[in-house]
Parts: sequence; structure tokens; C-alpha cells
Amino acid sequence: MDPKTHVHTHINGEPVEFLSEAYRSLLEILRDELMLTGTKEGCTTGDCGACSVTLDGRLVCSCLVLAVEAEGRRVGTVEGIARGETLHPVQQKLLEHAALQCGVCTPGIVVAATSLLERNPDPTEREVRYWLAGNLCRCTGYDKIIRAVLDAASELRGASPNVLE
Amino acid sequence: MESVRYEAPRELSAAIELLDSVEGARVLAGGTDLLIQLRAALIQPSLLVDLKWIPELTAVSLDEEGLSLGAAVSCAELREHKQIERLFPGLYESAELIGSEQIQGRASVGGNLCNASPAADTVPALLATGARCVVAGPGGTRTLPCERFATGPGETILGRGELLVSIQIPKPAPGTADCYLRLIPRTEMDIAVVGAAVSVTLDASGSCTDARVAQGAVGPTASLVPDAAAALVGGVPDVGRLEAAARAAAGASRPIDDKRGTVRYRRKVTGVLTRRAAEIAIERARQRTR
Amino acid sequence: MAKGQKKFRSVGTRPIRHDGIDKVTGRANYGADFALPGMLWGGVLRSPHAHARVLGIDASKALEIEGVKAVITSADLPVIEAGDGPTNFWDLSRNILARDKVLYHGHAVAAVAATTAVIAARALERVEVEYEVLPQVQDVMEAMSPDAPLLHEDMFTKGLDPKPEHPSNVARRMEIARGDLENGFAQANVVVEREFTTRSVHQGYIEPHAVVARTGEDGQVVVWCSSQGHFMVRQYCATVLGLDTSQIKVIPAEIGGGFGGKTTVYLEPLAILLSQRSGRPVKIVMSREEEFRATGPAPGSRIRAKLGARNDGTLTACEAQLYFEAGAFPGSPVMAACMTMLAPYTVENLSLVGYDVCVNKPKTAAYRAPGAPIGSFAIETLIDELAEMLGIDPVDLRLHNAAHEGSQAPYGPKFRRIGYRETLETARAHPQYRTPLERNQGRGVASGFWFNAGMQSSAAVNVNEDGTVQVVSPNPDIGGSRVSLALMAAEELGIDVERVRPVVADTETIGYSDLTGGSRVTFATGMAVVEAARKVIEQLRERAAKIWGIDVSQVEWNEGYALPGQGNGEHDPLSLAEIATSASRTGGTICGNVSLNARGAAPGFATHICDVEVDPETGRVEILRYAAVQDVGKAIHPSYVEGQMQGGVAQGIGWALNEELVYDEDGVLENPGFLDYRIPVASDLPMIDTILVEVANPTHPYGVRGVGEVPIVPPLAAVANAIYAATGVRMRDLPISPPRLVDALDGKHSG
Amino acid sequence: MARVFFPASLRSFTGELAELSIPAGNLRELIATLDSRFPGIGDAIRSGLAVAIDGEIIQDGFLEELGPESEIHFVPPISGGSGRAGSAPAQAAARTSAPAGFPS
Repeated sequence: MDPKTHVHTHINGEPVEFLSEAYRSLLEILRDELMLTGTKEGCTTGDCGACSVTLDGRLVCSCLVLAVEAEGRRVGTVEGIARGETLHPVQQKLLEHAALQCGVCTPGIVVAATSLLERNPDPTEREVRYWLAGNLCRCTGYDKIIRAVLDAASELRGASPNVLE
Repeated sequence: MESVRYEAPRELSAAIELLDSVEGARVLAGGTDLLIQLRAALIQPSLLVDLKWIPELTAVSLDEEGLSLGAAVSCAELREHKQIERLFPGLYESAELIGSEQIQGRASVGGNLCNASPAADTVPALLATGARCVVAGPGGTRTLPCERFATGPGETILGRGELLVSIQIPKPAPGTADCYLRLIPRTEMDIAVVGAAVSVTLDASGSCTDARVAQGAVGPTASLVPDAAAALVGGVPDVGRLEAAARAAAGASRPIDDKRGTVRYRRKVTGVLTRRAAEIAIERARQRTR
Repeated sequence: MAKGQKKFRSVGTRPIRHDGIDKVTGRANYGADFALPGMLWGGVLRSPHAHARVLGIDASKALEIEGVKAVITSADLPVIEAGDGPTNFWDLSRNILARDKVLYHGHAVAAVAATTAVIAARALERVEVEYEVLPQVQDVMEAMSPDAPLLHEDMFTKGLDPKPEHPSNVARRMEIARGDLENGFAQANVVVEREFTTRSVHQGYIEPHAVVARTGEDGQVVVWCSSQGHFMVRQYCATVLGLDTSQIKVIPAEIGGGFGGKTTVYLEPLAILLSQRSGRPVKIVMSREEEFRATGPAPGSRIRAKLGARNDGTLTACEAQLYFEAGAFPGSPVMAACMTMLAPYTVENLSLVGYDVCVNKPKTAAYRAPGAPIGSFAIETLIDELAEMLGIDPVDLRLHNAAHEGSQAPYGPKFRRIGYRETLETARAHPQYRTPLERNQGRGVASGFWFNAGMQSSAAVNVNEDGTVQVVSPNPDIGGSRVSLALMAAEELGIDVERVRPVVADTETIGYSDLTGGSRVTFATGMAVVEAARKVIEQLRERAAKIWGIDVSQVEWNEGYALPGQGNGEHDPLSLAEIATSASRTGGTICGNVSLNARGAAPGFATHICDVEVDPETGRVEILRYAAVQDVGKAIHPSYVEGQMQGGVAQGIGWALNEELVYDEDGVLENPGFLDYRIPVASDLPMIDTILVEVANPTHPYGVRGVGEVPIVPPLAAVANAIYAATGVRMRDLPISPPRLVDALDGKHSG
Repeated sequence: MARVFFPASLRSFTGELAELSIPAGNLRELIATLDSRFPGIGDAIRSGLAVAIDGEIIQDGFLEELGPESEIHFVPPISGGSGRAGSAPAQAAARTSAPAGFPS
């Protein structure tokens, strides 16, 4: 057995402990040990964004974070985006705009888009497209995803819908 | 991956001690290259030394001297310093171009230097600013120009127990501005096929008094192109000077054929991007001299 | 019977999909999201050579590692007799685990199961395989030469007369011909003849293949996996492993994209076999690298095509030879390319010859309208050239030759009602077609065709005791089919779609169904759902008749209510819920089950307009605007129809501009990841305008045609034609990557 | 009388005859009639072709009824994008080497 480190972290606001070998990614631990399978594996090289989570509030690919690096930090996953029964506006707008087909990129899109709107409540279409460039979607051509995020942004601002560029 | 250990020292000296004493120890900053190499079994370290808890490596300071950037500061954090965008728009652009938001959330400018990829985006931008590297090791601390840091693809001057602590960028002279451009087939998410960085200093008359031109992805390391810089200096930059700089940059490039581009294509685009980066840098500098 | 202009209460609306909340919250379970107690992790050993004889495999050192529970090779698979059906199981078995020879870099050679993924990986390193490396061939034309290395020493080209004496990498020659070619070209005032090439591309679904298999002491097997058809998985596994179909239960996971790439099996038989050997559940998940190295690409190709037209624009003759890379085993979609490439046009004289050629690359798999984008790229480019030469607007030229009801398809039959002309007329009237262009900008037009499919489908509609309804589908929902099926059931029953819950059932709880593919689910499974709902309505009417004590023929069903006919006494209408609540007292549960082999699938046509801007110095192409017009028959859920069109366009743009699998001279893939296999990212694309033309399919109760595949057909030529308009350079080799475009531009200027 | 059209690949059986009108109630009868007239054509159809009846391609339809005015074309089978995997008859083919599509 390879040596393991005892890691203390917070996931979606809850204290969590786990054991991990140094080489295992945060993605592996989330999915295979903690059963948080909402975070998806698409490539393990940081190229697809399906495994997006936040680490101390910053958007990252969990496949490129060692699980042991979560020690003392805060991890946010897709499972922590909705508040109880209430969906986050990004989630709600993705549904209303039919902005998912197979849905496997959707958790990553949800995490990335909410992270964008926390930093930039009024993004342009171009800003949304570039922010989400690391989240590959092969089904939708992105059109409805971009519209949903812009719509969610305006709802969060309490404003009327953004006019597209 | 067998039996690799992980340490996250809180002090620089502890990190140096670990790197010096443990055979096969590797530093971990953003990890965006390291984890991929680890998974592909390209490297088999015995120990990973996480640098992100060491104050010197995570500090950002901007004063009269210039910018001091901790080697483990992520590109995303760098981008939150609006002062950096104002002073070094080219460096800022290069940090913004690396991978996705997710990658920028982890990848550091220091890691970009240490990984020593010929195509690293921030390195030509650093070279154009005249940045210097602060290296610490068992023998103490030394400082050297960034252009001397990488010695070949994946190779640096770092000796055993040494690590990159920070990058020091001198405060630009009045009328100075920089720009970084790269060519990728898509708009995002690719490795640079060609990168070009230009920094120029204009005097009140609009005449170019100083310039630095750097290129990436077209040689074994990112490199400065003194001839291209010389072509820009000595008068008001006009089409002739820009074309001369572009020719010099293209001529100095030493690209290879690979899956991302051909020699012919890279050489041509080196000239194109150098000219365009110079035009943008000049325009930015003009704004500043007004 | 078509409902004509009837206003629908559900069909054509845009409700939130029933499975949506699970997908935006991360609760939905995909192939890799299952785990079982005591589960082992499997891994696959893959060939490091593109072509080699396997002289021996020694797994003894792997089995010595603590935690390794089983190692399997092709010796553990039953030998399949040579077969020659739509699925060749001789080939399939050898693709799953190489027997005697490895035929491509990445070809599976052995598989292991161990207590952790890391131990499995270490065990793979200890499996010793002795290879005799053989010369390999990558290029389709080289593979056809008489002295090319042979992948299958006993393969003789089919479709040649007389039968060939020597084996060949050409699996089959196929031809579509009609009319008099010589006469046809003699009638032409202008003739263009060109060569085109395309490279292997990958479906690029985001979810890698994944499976968990569990076997029991009774020989029963349970498989959890994502696929485009769990009945396909069951049948393929049963055949390849020599099991009875009834021994295998396949539980479909949510599927994270397929596009044709999940219409076969790679891992499932391995997981079952490893589970049988170890007595433990086994999970295998492909890495992205394995996906690129060993799963179905779409073929690379070379096409020579010649097209003639009279001065008035009438196309008179077409001759083409199409050479497609099948990969390691026969079965490229070259015939489909021949059948589809001219389908939009009424050309009387034609000869289209296809060659299916084996090369040392992974066996090709279906990819969205298989073959059609490649053939259409050639024809739609030639039509653009002819339009320019003749001085005719490219849309008008297409209209002049457009296939219509009663015209004969190149592959033989006459078309019934189709909507191709309507797509052209709509495109011509679209504002984008008149938007002014600036310097370095250009506009391209192209059309496309796909058959669409019917095939076997089953469905059940079960009425719950509170009047809510379960719609049970046998098809994995790859892009919103559940909500479309629910909409049709809701429409038939006259209840709100929110009262209908659609589910995808496993292989033991619903009748057999063919794949999710061929744009068939909303059409064919939709027909089964409609029929099942109508059976339910019959029962609802019977129950109401019993309650009221009148004859069932006197009961009408209208908008969710049973109504007594005139003169049957005073009865309040009975709602579906009221009848359901009393069902136990009127005869028991109300449900309808239907299995059918759907007839009446109707082809789809599309016309696309693409505007680009080219950076002449760097060769980068920006897509400025894009409009996709398509005859969709009837859009059951318009948002998901639009989504299919937008997704197909994005894939087509990727194929046109940047996607290609790059193999080195040893046949090793150089770009097995999303970093250098460049699928479009969000910032690469503009909004994609969609215009839904609805020319109803008269044989479907709601007029559905099927929409998923046509949209990937036109973009390749639409992009290339736009680039020509912007630069004056014809790009006939895909992808039109920046280095290639710069070379072509420089060639033009120096030439 | 159904009108039958032969593609190039079948004309070696028909002596280059391209079309023919013959009486048949369903596909099975039609193919049997053809096979007795052009020996071997039945196997060639069953093993490698699909059938289009009045414009619609049918992959597994040996009892499919033919109308008096039906037009029959033999066309190449499409896989993958047709939604077709090897359906049940194809599985039989792998085990028994019986021709696919039309169990005889």
C-alpha cells in the first residue's frame, strides 16, 4: 500500500476528512472516495473543464489539483451550487434555455458560470464565451449556454435581459 | 507514482532543505504541467514540495522599484492586480492567454518559467519587460535575467536544492508599454504556435528610445531578438521600421515542423505577430506620452 | 393520420426537460458514476505498434502482484465464426481483443482487474507481449497499392467482377450508377473535376466510455454503462461472449454524448469477462487518450469528383470515386457517402464508385450522418464552382436542380414529400444572405441530406393511480428525447406534460429497441409512444363507459376527459385522473405497450449560410455569422431541435477548420487529447441562427422527420465556400487549418 | 405487378436488365421469384442489400406487403447512422452463417 495523507478540508461548506495518496487528484477523491460524482471526468489533462470546482473560491480543474492540496482549503463542487430545493439562477436558466443535451459538461458549466457571475455580474457575450472557453461542450454549439448565462446574469442583477452583442 | 510523498513547507528554508536533501524531490506550484507529467509517468518524483504556503512565493508587491511577483502566484491572481494590467499590459495579456480560466486559477508565471516550454506564453512577455529571476538555494540567493533562466526545452539553470522565488520587473520608464500576441488555431485552449512580445519606450516626440522584442515557440527557448529591437529604436516608428523589425524577428526564429505548425508557417507568422505586437505597444506608449 | 393545422396543447411547446434538474445539480448518473461493493478496477493493455503479429502473451508476472485478480486475452473469448451481416462479429471480437495480430496503435491486447486502478495500471506494465512488428499503412491510396502491407491476408475485394485472385486491403467496391455518363457530360457546357481529401476526425463526446459489470453464481450478468443502445450492448456482449441474451441485463446510464461513437462495444465484454474470472464486480473507464487511440474515428478520405452543367445551370452528369479509410476492419460509410452526396439534386447521369479500404488505424465508427459530410463537401464545393463559372447565384443553381416529390434519388427510389426546396427558398430570403460583407470576408452556402431511420422501437405508457403518467422509453436519451416523447404522450392524452414522467428503462423492463441513432428516436419511438397512448385512451374510454353504464362507442376522449356522447344521459366528464383513481374497481391498472418496426421515415434536407473573415497573414478563420435552415418535419420540442442543429453546425465547423487526427510515420497518433485535437470552444463560435422549416412527414402522427444528423452535413462545404469568397482560394483539403490556408494564399499570390 | 429496379451490382445476375415488372404479394415472394429467374440473386440481395419500397428504405422487411403499383429498389444497407446495430438476424448470422436480413 502506498503511503496516505490524512487531509482535512471543507467541501461545500462542510468539514470533510479523507485519506489520499500524494499522487491522487482531487477529482479522483471527490468521485471515487467521497461519492461526489457530480464533478465529471472528461480528460484528466485540464482541457475539457468537466471537472471544474472552486478551490478557495477560485475556478480550477479538479483533475489538476492533488487531493492533498485541499488540506486547509475550501472546495466548492456542483453539488453545493443549489440552495436546498432552490436552483441557482444559472441552473434554472440552463434548463429554461434547453442549454444542455447530453448534460455531461453541464456541472462544469454550472460551476464555471457561477464563478464568472460572482466576479463579473454584467458580462458581455464575448466575456462569457472566453470565460467558458475551458468548458468543452460537444452537443450544443454553445449558443443556448451563452444565452442562459447572460439571462442568469441579468436575473441576478435584477435587471432586464441583456441585449446580445 | 509509486510511493511519492507530499510536503507543504511554510518557510522557504524548509523547502530548500527538502529539495536539497531528498533525491528525486520536485516542486509543485500550480501543478498544471506537473500533474499531467506525473499521470503520464513522464516523471517519477519521490517527493512533491508544495510551494503555495510559503509567503515569499505567494507575495505580489508593486513599489517604486517595480513589480515583485512570487513564483507561485497564479495567473488568475495576477490578473486581479489592475496595476499590473496598467503597467505591463503585455504581461497581463500573456497571463490571460494561458489555457482556460480554470488553468489560470492554478498555473503560475513562475511555473511557466520553470517548466521551460519553448511555447510558454508568459516568458516572451517577461523577456520584453526586462524581468529578472530571483533564485534561492542552499548556497544563498542569486538574481539573473529571465532570458538566461531556461537553457533548453524543459531545462533551466536551477541546480540541486534551488528554486525560483520571485520575478522582479523593473518599473517601466515613462513612455513605455508592452504587448504580447500569440497565434493559435482556435481562440483559446491551444499551445502557442508562435508568440511575440514587444516593449517600446517613446519620448515626448514619439521617437522610440528603447525597445525589447522577444519570441516564443519558434526556438528551443523563448528568446530576445536584439536586431528586431534595434530596428525599432532611433526614430519615430514607421512602416519601414516595423517591417524591418518583423523581418529581423522572422529571420531570428528557429522553428521546427510539428503537429502544431510548419517551419515556413511559423517563420512567416513570427514576422506578422512581431509587427502587430509592435504596433499595439507603440500605440499604447503614445497614449502614455500624452 | 396527420393532424394538419390543428393547434397542439403540448407538441411544439418548450417545457423544461424532466431529467434536467438532475443534470444541472450533478445528480444524474453517467457511465463512470456507478460503484459497487467489492468492485475491482479494470485496465486495458494496448498495442504499442500499428501493425504486428502477436507471438505470445505472458501474464504471469502481472498475476503475481498483490491485488491483481484476473488477466484476460483473446484466448479467453470464444472463437467467432466468420460472419457478414451489418455487424461483423468476427471483426468485433478481434477489435475487442486482438487475436493473432494487432492492427492499430492502441488495439486492445489484454485486460486486467485489480483492487485499485493504480494496481491495475502497474499490472498492465507487467504483462509481457512478444510482437513481430510488421510494415503498416496509414494512407488510403497507399493501402490500395498492390504491394501495400496487408491487414487481413485472406481478404479479397468484394464487388469486383471477375473475383480478384489476390488479397487486398480494399474490402469492397460499391457503385451507384444510372443514365449515360458520356452523353451526360457531352450535354454539359461547363465541367469541373477536382480532388478532395479529408482527415480522420473523432466524435469527441465529452464522456469517455465506462462500464461496471457484475456476474452472479447463476451466470446472470448485470451491466451498467452508457451507450447509444443498451439492447445493442446486450446483444453484442451475448454474441461475442457466447452467452444467452437472457443472461445479460444492461442498465443504461445517462450518456454523455455519442454522435455515433457509442454504437458499438469496446469495454463491456472485457468487464463481463473479468467479472466472471474474478467473481467480483469490475469497473473500467477509458482515458481520453484511449478514446482517441482506440475508439471509432470517422474516416479519412480521398475523393475525385467531376460535375457537369449546362449554361442554364442544369446539372447533367456526375462521376466520382470515393476512397474511405475503414480503419482496421471493413465498414467505412463510403456507400452512404455515395448515396447522399447527390441526393439533393436531380442529376440524370451518374456514376459514383466507393472503395472501403482497411488501414492501420482504429476501426471507424459511425459519426453523425456517417459519410454524408465527406461526400457533400466534394459535391457542394463543385456546385459552388459551377455557380461562379455560370454566373448563377449558388442558391438559385441549387433550386434549379433541387430534388422534389417524385424525383428519383441517386440510390434509386423516388422521393415522397420532401422539403429541400423550402430550405433553399428560406435561406435565400434570410437577412444574412444579404448582409453586406467587408474586406477579407466571404459568404458560403451548402446543402445536405440524410435518410433518417425508422427501425424497431418499443414503448410503454403506464397510468399511475393518481392520474400521472409514466412514459417508458427503450432508448438512451442523448439530447432531450425523453421530453419529446413525454410531449407526444401528453398531447395524445390531453394532459399537461408535467403530469407525464418519461424514463429510460433497462433491457429487462421494456421490449427490444434499436439504437439511439439515425435521427430515429423521436420519430420511431415517438410512434410507439403515440400508439401506446392511444391504447391507453381506449382503456380510459372503456372504463368511463363502465362507470356510466353506456357503450364504449358512445364515449369520446377530448383534452384529457372522457365525455358521454349525445343522448347517453347526463354525466359529468371524467378526467384521466378520476378514471385512474378508480381503475382498481373498473378492471385494474391502465397501461399500453407497443412494439413496432417503424415505417415511413422521411429524409431531411438542410441549407446553411456561413459568413467568415479570414486573416490573410495568419490564415486564421473567424466564423462571423451562421444560419442553418432545415426541414425538420415537425419540431416536437423546438428548443431541442434547434440545439441539434446548432450542435451539428459546431461539429461541422470543427471538422472544416481544425479537427484532424494526426498520425506519425509509425502510425502513432500524435494528438490524443483535447489540447491538440481541437474541437470548437465557446469563444470560437458566434450565435448559430436556426430556421425550422416544417414540411410534415405524412406518415408520422405529428409529422416528425428526425433532425439530429443533417446539420453536420453542409458546414464543411459552407465554410470552404465562404473562405473562397473571402480569399479567392479554393480549399479542397480538410481541415483548413491556418498553416494550410496560408500556404494556399501564398501559392495564389506567387502563382 | 411490382416494378423492380436492379442496381449495377445486381445486373450481372440479370444479364444487364435494369428493371422488370413481376407479380408478388410481399417481399419474400418477390425475392423467391427473382431467384428462380436469376439464380443466385436472392443470396446477393439477402447478404448485402436493403430494399426500398415506394421510396422508403426497409432493412428487415421480408413480409412487407407490396402494392400493385409498388416500386422496388435494392439499395446498400446503411449502418450506424441508421440507428441499426446488428439486429437479431445479424446475430444469427454470426453464429450460423445464415444470411442476414431475411431468415430463410
